[in-house]
Amino acid sequence: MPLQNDDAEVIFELTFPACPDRLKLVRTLVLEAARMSGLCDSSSRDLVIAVDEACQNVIRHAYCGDPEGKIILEFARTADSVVLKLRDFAPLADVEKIKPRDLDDIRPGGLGTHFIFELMDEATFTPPLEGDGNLLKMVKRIG
Amino acid sequence: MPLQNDDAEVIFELTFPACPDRLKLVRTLVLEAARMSGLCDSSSRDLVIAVDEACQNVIRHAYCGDPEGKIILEFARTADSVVLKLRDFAPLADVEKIKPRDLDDIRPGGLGTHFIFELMDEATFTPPLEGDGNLLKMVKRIG
Amino acid sequence: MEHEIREQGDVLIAVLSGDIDLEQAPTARKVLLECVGQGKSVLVDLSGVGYIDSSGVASLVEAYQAARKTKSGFALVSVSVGAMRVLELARLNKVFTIHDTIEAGLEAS
Amino acid sequence: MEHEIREQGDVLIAVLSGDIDLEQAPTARKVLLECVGQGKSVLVDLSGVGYIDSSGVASLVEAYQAARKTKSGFALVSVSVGAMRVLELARLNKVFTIHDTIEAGLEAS
Ligand SMILES: Nc1ncnc2c1ncn2[C@@H]1O[C@H](COP(=O)(O)OP(=O)(O)O)[C@@H](O)[C@H]1O
Ligand SMILES: Nc1ncnc2c1ncn2[C@@H]1O[C@H](COP(=O)(O)OP(=O)(O)O)[C@@H](O)[C@H]1O
Repeated sequence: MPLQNDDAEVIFELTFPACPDRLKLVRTLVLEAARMSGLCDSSSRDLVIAVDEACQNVIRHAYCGDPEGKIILEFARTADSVVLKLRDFAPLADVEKIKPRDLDDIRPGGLGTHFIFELMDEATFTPPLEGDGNLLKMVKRIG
Repeated sequence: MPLQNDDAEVIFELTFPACPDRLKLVRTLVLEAARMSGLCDSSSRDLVIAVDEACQNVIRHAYCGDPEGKIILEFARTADSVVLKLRDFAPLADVEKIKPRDLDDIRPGGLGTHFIFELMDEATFTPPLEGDGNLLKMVKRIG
Repeated sequence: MEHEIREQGDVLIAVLSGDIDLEQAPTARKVLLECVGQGKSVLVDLSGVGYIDSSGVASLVEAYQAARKTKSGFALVSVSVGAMRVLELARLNKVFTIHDTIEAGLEAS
Repeated sequence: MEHEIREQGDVLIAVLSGDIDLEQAPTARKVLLECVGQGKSVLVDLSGVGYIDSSGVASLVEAYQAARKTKSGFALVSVSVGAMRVLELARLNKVFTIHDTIEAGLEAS
């Protein structure tokens, strides 16, 4: 298995369709991988929240609910962090528009990106290095 | 996401390196997917055993312990069964040699393939349709 | 997610359990809005909720706002550690009325 | 997998817990062979073993055979449901001596 870059070791790569019922699978897998990567229990659970929200946004916004959409989640570990890459093949997103609502403006929705930015040490949306679609890179430091 | 064939729906596809420490991840994911596919609890656990043994054999025999080996597990569901495909990219295996020891000849080892054949309704080793490597197709009926 | 509605005098207790995620949030939303629609005070028991995500939180917010419109009571009780983490992240722990136990919730209703 | 060795009179109790899989079987093998190597009767407590696969079973078989060679006692106790399923599949439930409880194991040792 090729190393991701630097000294990153790929733990797994999961491909799944953009269906809400797959999120439970993703959460279960990410929780286990986070623990085996050395994240403490609460950080592992926080990582799960961020990944769930990121997948949810791909399902709802990138693919607009189309369950034919394909999502790839890569989970890698470096010496001091876990690095997750979430890839979709939807039209290029307008990164400027990816932001949470004002938290004081209480209404349903608008929280997912806030959770992601709050829980991850790094979260960057970019077009993928090759091919179409979007890539969200999320980093959480260990310890 | 393309349908596998007939009416099979792909639940997930997991790619991981041939390392023993990934088996726990695989078991966790397969157990959850089995349950969501409608397998009862004991069948789900039996499926986990078969998949674990199959992965283990790829790690130990197909890749001879080389952790650079790549394994792909596809988990699909049809109306009445789950269909798992385990793919490796190792040299073509001699299918004739893939068989358990005589169960009465008590010694360490030689049980994995017995578990697989006993626990699955169907288990067939074939070269993959395209590319090199080996493909083990396992079917477990639901209900 | 599973749900169960109990009636205790003038109060409806909606016991949600399991995961309230993108798949299950529509059910949670429907259950909660139906409870609020009856005009009684509603207590939402979250003790058995292992996981709730932003879409689950959205269904709570919607029910909360519907209850405010009709000036009926709406509170969360026995919020699990996992659910509380998410409510805190959303800074909704200060917005919702939250009781530690059903008894405390009933007393305040 | 975790392990703990307890000494009770002439008997060693090896308590294994967690998953005994391809990753952990070498540790289980080492622990069990060291116990058997001391020449005492060995009881292997499998109550906390959630999962054991063929490589874990192989380490049990190896320790069992080592014990037979030196004619010392070797038995499994409190085998979890999951572990028993695998032993039955391997038809080793009739080969190993298996006791329901540690007490029964100690009595027979
Ligand atoms: N993966 C994505 N692709 C495209 N747009 C996105 C994506 N994620 C978020 N967005 C945009 O950012 C907004 C805020 O997202 P979020 O904070 O998760 O709240 P919500 O999804 O409830 O609107 C969304 O309404 C959407 O316009
Ligand atoms: N995926 C595989 N690729 C190549 N050979 C295999 C594979 N799986 C099993 N075998 C062969 O079948 C034999 C029996 O396998 P198994 O019953 O799992 O017991 P063990 O792995 O302990 O030998 C192995 O020793 C090996 O020669």
